[in-house]
Amino acid sequence: MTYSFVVSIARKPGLSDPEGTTTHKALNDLGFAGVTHVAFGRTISVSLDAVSLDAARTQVEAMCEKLLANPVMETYAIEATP
Amino acid sequence: MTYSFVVSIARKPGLSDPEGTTTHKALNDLGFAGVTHVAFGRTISVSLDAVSLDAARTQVEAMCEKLLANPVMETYAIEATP
Amino acid sequence: MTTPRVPDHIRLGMTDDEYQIIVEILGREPLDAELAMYSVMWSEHCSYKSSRTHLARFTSDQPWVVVGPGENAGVVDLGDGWLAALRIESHNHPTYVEPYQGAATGVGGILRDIFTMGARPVALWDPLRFGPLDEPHNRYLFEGAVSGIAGYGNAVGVPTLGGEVEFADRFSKNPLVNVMALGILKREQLVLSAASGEGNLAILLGNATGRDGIGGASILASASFEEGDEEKRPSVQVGDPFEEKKLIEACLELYDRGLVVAIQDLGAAGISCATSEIAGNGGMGMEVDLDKVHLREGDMTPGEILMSESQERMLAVVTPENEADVLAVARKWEIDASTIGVITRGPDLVVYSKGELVCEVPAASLADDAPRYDRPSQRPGYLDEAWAEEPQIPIGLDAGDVLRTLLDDPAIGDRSWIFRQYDHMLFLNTVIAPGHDGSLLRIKGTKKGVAVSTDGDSLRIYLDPRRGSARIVFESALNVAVTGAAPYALVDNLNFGNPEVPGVMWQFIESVEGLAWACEELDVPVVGGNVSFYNQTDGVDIYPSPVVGMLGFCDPMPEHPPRLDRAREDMTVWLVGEDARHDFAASAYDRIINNNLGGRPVDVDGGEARRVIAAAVMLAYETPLLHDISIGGLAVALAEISIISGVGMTIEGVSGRELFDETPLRFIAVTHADRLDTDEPHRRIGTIGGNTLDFGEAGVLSVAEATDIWRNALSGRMAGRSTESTQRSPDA
Amino acid sequence: MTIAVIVYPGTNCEHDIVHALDLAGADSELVWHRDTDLAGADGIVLPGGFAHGDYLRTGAIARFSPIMEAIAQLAHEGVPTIGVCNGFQILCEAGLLPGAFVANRGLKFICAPTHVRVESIDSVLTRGAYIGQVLRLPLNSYEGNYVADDINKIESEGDVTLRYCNAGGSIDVSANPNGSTNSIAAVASTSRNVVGIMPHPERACEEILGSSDGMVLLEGFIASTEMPLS
Ligand SMILES: Nc1ncnc2c1ncn2[C@@H]1O[C@H](COP(=O)(O)OP(=O)(O)O)[C@@H](O)[C@H]1O
Ligand SMILES: [Mg+2]
Repeated sequence: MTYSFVVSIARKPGLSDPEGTTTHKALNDLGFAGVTHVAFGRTISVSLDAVSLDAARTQVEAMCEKLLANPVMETYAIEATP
Repeated sequence: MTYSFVVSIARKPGLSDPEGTTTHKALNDLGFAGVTHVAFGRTISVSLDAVSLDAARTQVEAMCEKLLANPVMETYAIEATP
Repeated sequence: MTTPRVPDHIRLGMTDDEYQIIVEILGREPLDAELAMYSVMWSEHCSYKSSRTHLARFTSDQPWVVVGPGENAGVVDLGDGWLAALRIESHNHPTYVEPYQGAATGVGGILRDIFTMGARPVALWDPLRFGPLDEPHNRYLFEGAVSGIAGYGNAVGVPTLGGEVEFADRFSKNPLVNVMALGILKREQLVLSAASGEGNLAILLGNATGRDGIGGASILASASFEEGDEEKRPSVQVGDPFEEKKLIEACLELYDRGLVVAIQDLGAAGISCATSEIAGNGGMGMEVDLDKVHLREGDMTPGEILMSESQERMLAVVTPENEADVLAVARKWEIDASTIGVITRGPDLVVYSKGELVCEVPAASLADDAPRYDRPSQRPGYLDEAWAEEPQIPIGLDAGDVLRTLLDDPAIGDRSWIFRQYDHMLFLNTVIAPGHDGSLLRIKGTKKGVAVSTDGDSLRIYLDPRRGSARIVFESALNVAVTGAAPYALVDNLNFGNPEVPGVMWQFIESVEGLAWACEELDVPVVGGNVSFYNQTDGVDIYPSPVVGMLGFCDPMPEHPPRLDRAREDMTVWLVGEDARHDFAASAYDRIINNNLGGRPVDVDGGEARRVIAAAVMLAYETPLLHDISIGGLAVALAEISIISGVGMTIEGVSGRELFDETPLRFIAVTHADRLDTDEPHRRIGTIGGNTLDFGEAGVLSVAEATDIWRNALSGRMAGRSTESTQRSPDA
Repeated sequence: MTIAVIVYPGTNCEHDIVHALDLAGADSELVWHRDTDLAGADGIVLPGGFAHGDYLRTGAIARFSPIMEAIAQLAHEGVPTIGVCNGFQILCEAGLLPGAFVANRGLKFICAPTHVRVESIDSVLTRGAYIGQVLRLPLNSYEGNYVADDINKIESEGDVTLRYCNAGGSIDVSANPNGSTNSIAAVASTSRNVVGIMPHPERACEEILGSSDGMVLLEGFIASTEMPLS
């Protein structure tokens, strides 16, 4: 069976987020005055063959730990998609 | 009131995704043999002050059209977050 | 009522006559895939059908030319077995659609032209034309294009050593992105794109083939192919510099080990173009099996596979004995490779898909039998009116004030906002970096140096295509000469409007005439070029914008080539060249201060050009600082010296008018000595020192203020005010 | 004595490093990332470039190259190991150095000369320099903005080796080209034999290229391969 997931990766709070900061400023410049916070993140959609949803999720967790996220500066969340 | 949204931005189908392809290969090299597809996307979390949820959403839509997404290459979806 | 179906060839932009030629060649009606192939190969872009007749005007028979126009890149001899390969290309339309990817894929394409010849690409240049930066959308396009060039060039590992830029209204909806590349190789590494050897194999290297590309698209979506495919076909191509980097290294290893017979990059019309050209060039044929092509998406039609313009692909012809080694090299560099065809005695290109014949055409006919047009031309009406608008230049102008305004022009002020984003140091060859007149590279292991300058002058050329075009050749020659390099070879990129407009065709022909004449005067061969027509939006043609890339060569290279940061207290400032001749047509003064575009640029003398350029080359070996005078005239050139060296100067006996005059073929020398060793006319105009640009009666400006204005002209306009988009495509 | 210069797909400064090491009198050898053996290497350089296109995260994929195990082992044994630019990013991803990198403040690639001040001289890279020495070195990166979740520890243990400064040696925001935390330009491991540096010393190895300040660092590194840190 093929299972699909979306991994959402966010910058740890407190670490600098130049994309977020710059976009925040650009939005203000464009006249969106009420914006109070902007943060950038990434998503990685992964589909994989596995024997069960649980087995698939375990694998995706391993991918995140090993490769997809950097624990020094990022947190991640995994969500199964239909 | 402050409202928060997550804008999810995906590359239009058919476009090549070198990051996805390269990461796919890397996952295979790492022993995740069952991976069948990897695709990259971005998220932008935006918080803003507005008079109502609807007004806030309308603004975020305008931000996407004007700045956040690249209509030539990307599609976006807006989701309110608590 | 039913609307009559528009014939396929018309939808593909072909005329009935052109269709008839195809029928004659084949002796039958073309199959869909065949028609799509002819339509792209015979398009203006690929076949040069409107320009070919005129391009014959260029000469390239100098003995140091190894490969002239026609191949993927021109090649010249630098002595002792060293060769240089150079080429220029445009990526104008894709940049308007998506600036980052459009510009990025332009870089990728030009690099493939260089390493196709066996050369390692060592440097890039990027002539640009955009609309005025006070428009947010123009800033968005400009910012995107520059970061696309940076994103691709830096990551692929080829330094970008300069370029040039102009901003004008007519480029708002039709920006120009030209890219020039230089490669260096040893003679034994030279490879050409002519297949030989019946039974040899064609191997496709690099990226998987996807639905990228526009050419032939409409017919591929027609009934005989799958309905609805258009939806899936992206309008943008995404560059992958990483794939290209691996492809470069893999190809260079193939050449080093002598494993390829011929090689060709995949550009417009993808596999169909590359297979037909490589076979046709060698007078051979080829049999191709599309089932062997490695695909990005499984469900592609044969036509889509044939016509796909997926980036970062090469087609190599190899002997069967070497096939295994070639595939092993590909594996080592982690690129995909598949053997898709075999060379036949010809003359046909025969293509199968799932056992079915989809194409059988004489290989050479796609390239060689393209129609040629001698389109009507007529001197456009605007000229008389424009020439009558003589620039008005007051005698008593205040040079300080004028300079304040000119230095704030984004095409005159500091361009480092652009080139700081480009790796311009990789390979440790950059002796003169961007920010000077020409960039100078050393060739390691020799005493040789090569310099390049790219130049254009759209508005002056609009006022006089012939004189204006000749002048950009001389300007680029002088730009390389002040680094010590003598003009050696030239490539040109002819960006024009719609050639079916007689006025545009006239501009084109005049321009070619001017370029060709100037090159002959300097004995510089034109070793390659590119034509970009149909730069027209809403019925408005762009300003005629030929751009040249001049390669200069020196052996030995000066030990201390002149630099703009070498002015020191008490040095003497010289003006070299003939006296100013009141040249203000399309000058910065007239355009920016008077807000006028009129008058006629002065003519230039070939003999004078030769002498001045030779004098600059001579002086470059013994002078700390040389700087050619171009946009903004003497005043801007002097200000640049003061700003970059961080020291003022006192200038005497130069009138305000003369300070802003743009009479060509003049340059500044700054020396320790009180004499200048040259036979060219020269006069002492001042002394370095203090902290002002002191023009005597003509005016004064502090170096600090000049510096501030100059540094912010471009960066200030781009900083924080470019609010349309900040998204970044994958890069660096 | 040989210095191993590691080449990943996408690396592009390997020949420049070899050239500079050669000028400084050291032998070096290119080692492909699929190799697994570094026997006999007296020093290791991870050069700049765009390993694996810098896709996913800069250095993230390179960290899993087959050669990395050998690098980690030698690094633990004390073999002098430096990463320049992308090499620094890889060493961080591999956990051989603390911290990580994000995009430059300003979201622009920067290729320009910068000044750095020497903060410590107990590392294999800075042993030939003096504290407070100002060097002019070219920077060339998009993700040169150093971050760490344990920045205080890095500071208190004296791991910071170089900081961006102005030409006179003072450190302030305007002299920080990319927003790097505490203006950090180079960091050393606790054992001081592994050092990452964001600017390119090899691009400042000859006067004709504008500066030879990088030689102080490369010569110190070469000396370390001959004579261990005391
Ligand atoms: N688009 C660009 N990309 C890179 N460098 C540029 C660009 N435009 C200008 N430059 C650099 O800025 C400097 C000044 O350019 P320019 O005024 O056009 O020179 P010149 O007048 O001597 O031909 C040159 O070194 C040039 O290479
Ligand atoms: Mg010049």
